[in-house]
Amino acid sequence: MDMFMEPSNPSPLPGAPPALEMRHISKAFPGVQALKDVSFVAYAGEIHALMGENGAGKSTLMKILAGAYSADSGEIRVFGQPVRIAGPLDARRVGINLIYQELNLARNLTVAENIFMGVEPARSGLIDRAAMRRAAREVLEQLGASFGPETPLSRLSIAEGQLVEIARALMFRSQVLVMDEPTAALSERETERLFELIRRLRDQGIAVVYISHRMAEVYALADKVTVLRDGQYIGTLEKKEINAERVVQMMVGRPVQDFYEHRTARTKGEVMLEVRGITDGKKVQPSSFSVRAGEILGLAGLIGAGRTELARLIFGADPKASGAVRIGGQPVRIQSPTDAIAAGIGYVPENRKEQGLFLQMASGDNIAMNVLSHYAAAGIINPIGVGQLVRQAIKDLSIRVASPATRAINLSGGNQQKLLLARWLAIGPKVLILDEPTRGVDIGAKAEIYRLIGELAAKGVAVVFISSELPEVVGMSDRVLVMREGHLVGELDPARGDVISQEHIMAYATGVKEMEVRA
Amino acid sequence: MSTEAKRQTNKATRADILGALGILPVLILICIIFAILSPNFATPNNFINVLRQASINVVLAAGMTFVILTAGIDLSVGAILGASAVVALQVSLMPQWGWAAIPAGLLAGLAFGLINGLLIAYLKLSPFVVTLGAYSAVRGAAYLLANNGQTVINSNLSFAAIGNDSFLGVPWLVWIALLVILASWFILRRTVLGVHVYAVGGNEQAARLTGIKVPRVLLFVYGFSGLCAGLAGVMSAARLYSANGILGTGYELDAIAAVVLGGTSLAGGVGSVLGTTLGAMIIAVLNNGLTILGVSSFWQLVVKGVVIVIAVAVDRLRTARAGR
Amino acid sequence: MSTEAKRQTNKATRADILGALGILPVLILICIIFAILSPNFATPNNFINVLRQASINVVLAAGMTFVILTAGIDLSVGAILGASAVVALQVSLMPQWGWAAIPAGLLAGLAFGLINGLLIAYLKLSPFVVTLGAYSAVRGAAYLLANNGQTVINSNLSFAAIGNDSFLGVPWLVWIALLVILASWFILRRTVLGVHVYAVGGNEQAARLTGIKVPRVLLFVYGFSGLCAGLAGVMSAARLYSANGILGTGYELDAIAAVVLGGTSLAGGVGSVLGTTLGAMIIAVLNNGLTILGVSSFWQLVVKGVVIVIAVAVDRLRTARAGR
Amino acid sequence: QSQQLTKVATNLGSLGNPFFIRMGQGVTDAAKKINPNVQVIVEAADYDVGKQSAAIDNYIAAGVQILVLNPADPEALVPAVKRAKAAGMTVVSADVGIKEGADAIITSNNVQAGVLACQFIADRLKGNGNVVIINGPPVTAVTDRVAGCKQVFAKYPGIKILSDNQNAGGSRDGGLKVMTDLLTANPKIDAVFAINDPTGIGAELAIRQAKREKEMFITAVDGSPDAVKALKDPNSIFLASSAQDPYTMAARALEIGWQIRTGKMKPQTAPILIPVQLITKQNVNSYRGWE
Ligand SMILES: Nc1ncnc2c1ncn2[C@@H]1O[C@H](COP(=O)(O)OP(=O)(O)OP(=O)(O)O)[C@@H](O)[C@H]1O
Ligand SMILES: Nc1ncnc2c1ncn2[C@@H]1O[C@H](COP(=O)(O)OP(=O)(O)OP(=O)(O)O)[C@@H](O)[C@H]1O
Ligand SMILES: [Mg+2]
Ligand SMILES: [Mg+2]
Repeated sequence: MDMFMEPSNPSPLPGAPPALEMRHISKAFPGVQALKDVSFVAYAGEIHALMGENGAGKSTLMKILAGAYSADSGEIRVFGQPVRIAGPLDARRVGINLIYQELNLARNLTVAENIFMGVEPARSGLIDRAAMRRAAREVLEQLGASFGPETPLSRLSIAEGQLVEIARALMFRSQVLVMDEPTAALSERETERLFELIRRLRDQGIAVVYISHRMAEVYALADKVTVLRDGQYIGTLEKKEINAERVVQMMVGRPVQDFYEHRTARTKGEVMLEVRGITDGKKVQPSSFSVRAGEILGLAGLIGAGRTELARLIFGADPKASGAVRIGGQPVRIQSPTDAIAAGIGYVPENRKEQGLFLQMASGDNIAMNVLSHYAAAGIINPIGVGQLVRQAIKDLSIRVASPATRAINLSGGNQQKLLLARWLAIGPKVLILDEPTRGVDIGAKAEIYRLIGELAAKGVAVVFISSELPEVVGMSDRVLVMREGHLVGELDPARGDVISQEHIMAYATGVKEMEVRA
Repeated sequence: MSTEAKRQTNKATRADILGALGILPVLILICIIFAILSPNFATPNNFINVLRQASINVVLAAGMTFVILTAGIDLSVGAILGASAVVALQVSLMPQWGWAAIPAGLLAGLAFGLINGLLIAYLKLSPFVVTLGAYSAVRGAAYLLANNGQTVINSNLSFAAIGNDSFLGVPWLVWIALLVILASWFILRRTVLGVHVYAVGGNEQAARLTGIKVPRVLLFVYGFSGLCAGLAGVMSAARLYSANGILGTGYELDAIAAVVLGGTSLAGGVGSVLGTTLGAMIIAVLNNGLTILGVSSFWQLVVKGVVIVIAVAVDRLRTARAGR
Repeated sequence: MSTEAKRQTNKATRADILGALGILPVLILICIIFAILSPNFATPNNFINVLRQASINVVLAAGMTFVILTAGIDLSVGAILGASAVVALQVSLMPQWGWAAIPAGLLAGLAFGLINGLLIAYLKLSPFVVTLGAYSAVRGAAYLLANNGQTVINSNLSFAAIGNDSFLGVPWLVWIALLVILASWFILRRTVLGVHVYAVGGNEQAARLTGIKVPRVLLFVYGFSGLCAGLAGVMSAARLYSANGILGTGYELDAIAAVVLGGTSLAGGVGSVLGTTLGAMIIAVLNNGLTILGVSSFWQLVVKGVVIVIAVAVDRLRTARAGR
Repeated sequence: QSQQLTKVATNLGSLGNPFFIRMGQGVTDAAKKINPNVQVIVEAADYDVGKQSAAIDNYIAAGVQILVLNPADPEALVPAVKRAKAAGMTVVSADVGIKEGADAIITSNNVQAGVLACQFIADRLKGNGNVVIINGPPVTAVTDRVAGCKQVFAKYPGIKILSDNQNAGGSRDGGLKVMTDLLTANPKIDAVFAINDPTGIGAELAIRQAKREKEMFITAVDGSPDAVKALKDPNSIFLASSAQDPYTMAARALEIGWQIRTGKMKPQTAPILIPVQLITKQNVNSYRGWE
């Protein structure tokens, strides 16, 4: 079983061929030239960040490396040897492993079965479950996972699923390990742990290619940064050359200022959303808090802390065991999302593809979905009214889309997220709950989303902003609530003299500090 | 209507038609082959004839399109057709109630469809299971309603004109099918409900989270499918002056085949009633042309099966090529 | 085997059985009701009789379980059963080739299944479409193979023992079904291929990206389903000493119903062959018990449809409750 | 053997056909005459040999005493019938014969039915013309009729069979559909033979639709009430039907079964043939019909 991980080669000799060399790679999809003559070189024992806006071609380049796509032209070499990668197994055979951006897990199988999918240990076709379990347990322990190899994947959260993906890649001896936004669903603690691991792998002489939209991570990890833009290679920076402005400028082709700051002076109105003792009797313990009109309330916490569940309870997506919600001082009965929407609450879910978008439908339909009945008489849609709404929304949010008839699936991640925002803006919400609204969204689009959130608050919307990315929580929020294990455990309110900082949030989130929320 | 809005409408319509066109070349090819092989095929009379033969399947398949767009399936339409036809005939034979025959047939279809819908929407049972159950149970009901398996006959059927007369040279059956297509197209493309049908099929979870009342949409599509089956039952009854419990056996597969040939995805969310119509036309042309050519029933089965697969394969290859 | 491995095995087996148990209470309830209503139901002889009648459906449904686990469907098994039975009988009548009858029947089934599989795996056509085409085309082939719609008869059938004799008091048909269940269970739970079947059904893309040769897995499941249908055809032929083109019509729905009743999800990835076996038993018990009670055919249809829906609903409610 | 008749079964071709419905009623009524509390199982196998064979096993389990069987195939059902006999059941084959094993066979002669209906055509056409045969499910009851019909036409070189290979499923809607297409395919048709009355009446609807009722006429087999009505209608082009009497035939089958079971009659292998009578517009008023 030569594929299993073993401590491997020492740091490379100077002048040794690079671990990975991709030369003159081009790839076209229907209507899109995803990659144009891109070259990329990574050496053993380095962490090489690959950056670029949404749709720049990062994932495509790496999928070609992993054998998921085939390049239209170009060449791949591993330690100087040209290799032919026609399928996923070819890539593994030459020591290339990729952790995909979208989770590739089968929810009907166990953790161990997922880790070994496609390369199950077997004797003459019979599966060796004991060996499988043993090896899986080892890797999971190394990752500090809280679940065992026999856990059904359906019991895991997205974050835990991400760990399974990582375990899958670590299981096999890698020369080149590619991670495509592995931390998108992880929060600080898991991220830290993962970073330690990545550094260890680097020190073992593995070439790590790391894709992320988070500048802080790139600072913390990367030995080199390569930037792609519009499917083209823009340049590579050495460690000492890496600085935010430079990278961002290479990515977007123009300078971008500090974009988190949208905490403009806003007048906060009366309490708009008031939540009292809400609980599902399972994960979310009775929670109470309130948000004022025009206020951005950050909701932070480690992964699995229960923020999403809390948001879904408020929105009526899951049944509550008890608790009450008031909007603008009036009690409202919310038993379904329909009720919540009628009460003026909007909710942008954390997983836009699975819970938010209608990928096969027109962008226009995606935007107008919630307000169609406003533009209809006796159920018959007035296409002019809808058309105007949609075009206005596309303009207001600067959504980059060829036409309102373009299917949502053909938009980039950031623009897809904007479709969702546009959908909720159309109802004129009193309260908007945003669950990880910038996950997997590039810097440029992020800045626009921040701007939009700021504008919304300025118009008097009460915003609940859930995010696992601490810099943006700190940068955006007027007040921060921290959740841990289903409880609201801390509040940071500048009006009461608290300082909103990553350190304070982490102290609550990890249980170093504890305080019941001031109601 | 502003010119821009008009342009947009036109574009949407064109997209619709283009999407449905997928199968049109296949249909045309089949027609050409038959026209070459038999002088009797490409005559105006036979054209009307094919349309008439397609009409009942078109009506069933229109309802089926709604169901499949929500990623469901309705295996019970053949049975509902039979039961509704029997109900319509039974009522037509009641001395004072003859006028109520058509409404009764339609209502019976609607009722069966709504029962399916209730079980699927509110008990959250799988559409396949529920309508498989209905496939059996409603078939049994059809026999029982027909006085325990008899054939119910009414030679003076008040609504026989529907099945046998024409208007402007086109049979009423064809007008009805046309009306159903137009109504379906209108509902799907021009109403809120229609957009919700696509939304539920495209992403049920997202539909729920945007406040769409998913159960109501499901109830509607199965009710509509039942109503269409009821209408098809009335049409059959009108055509045959009679009905019995076995009527409509296996029609569900023809309806599903029409929908699938028409490019509607069984995974839901993608498709159109125009495509379905073309799909139904292919099936009708095959049945008609092969019989005219005198191909034996056994070979007809073989040819039909092979053509269905080829047609879908051609469509797939074409889409893949165009996609490049 | 290490103790850990053994424990593990036990655990997996137990989980299997528990999952399948979903429908067991319903089966037991139905049996109790029949036993109360008729003294002829709960006799050893009738028990054997029910097992024998379930056997052919069990074999079809075992193959169908593989297909449905990959989120596919095979509508052609009834037609393949008919065609294979005809082939087996035709070969049995050839003077020198009588011994080859069973292999020929099995091979015919396998071949039809592989054709389905090739179209689905490599042309990436929808399983529903392909097997709907085969449903028609193979049925036509069955009639044609049977000398144009005749019944092929061999009163001295060399393998008739399979259909009519017993071993240790249990009919060979039942032993064969048992063997198929065990083999299926073994493949699904103990081999790499089996895990790949579940993986493909659970997340086809993930399976592809982790290097599972998805097309091969699909080819295998449709080939296996065809082989099972071929075996079922041989079993039918042995029981009847004869075969014709009509044989097996509609059996695919019974097989699918057995799989679905057994808790296998049509969405793929979840289910077991033990569940399928119980599902097939429910169908067989219903057919047998209702006939013994003398319920009219029409009411049988109604009761069967209603019981299918109720059984699945009960299972669902039970799971929902347990899930809390 | 018990002298009380408690359980009777009949298994028929298809319950979509009035003919078999009448057979079921015949068996039921005859059995009730013997014992009003008798339990009668009436089922259909939809022409499926496998289903019929399985049903017979269920009858054995249920303790059925007399089975009136309408075999889906005269040979293929032999093993199942032998099993039933071995379990002590009395089996009477009705309408369609069975090769061996039955205690008695009572059939209407399907070949003769075809002969009569088609002789009528040949006579009326004076041996010259184009005819179509609308075929049905490939079961012996149907293939015999077609065979009988072809025997007749074979004697007339002037008669041309335009089509004989279209399966209309033995139903009204099938007859309508197939005939519509046959009309398109064949500009000149003089007569139609349909394998049963529902098919024939469906064909008549198609012909009227095409307004070609002056051109041709129809004969069929069954003598169902439907056909009687058509025969009595002066405008109908449905001119003759080889009448069978399913009710009487089935009732007789049950009675014979009971007599054999009680020893009043010996099992016999020679089929009891119920003659087929051609009813036409002329003699329809004296036809008793199925009532
Ligand atoms: N399978 C596909 N079919 C068609 N177009 C595709 C496909 N995959 C990617 N593309 C297109 O190729 C381009 C590059 O996409 P890619 O996913 O590589 O971007 P990325 O840099 O990874 O973006 P992100 O940061 O959002 O993950 C985009 O325009 C995208 O729409
Ligand atoms: N044990 C579980 N069973 C089923 N679904 C789960 C379970 N745990 C989490 N999920 C679902 O997985 C999704 C994401 O999980 P995640 O760990 O991000 O949960 P979370 O509580 O929302 O975390 P956070 O509080 O950081 O948002 C959520 O939709 C959640 O409902
Ligand atoms: Mg990407
Ligand atoms: Mg979350």
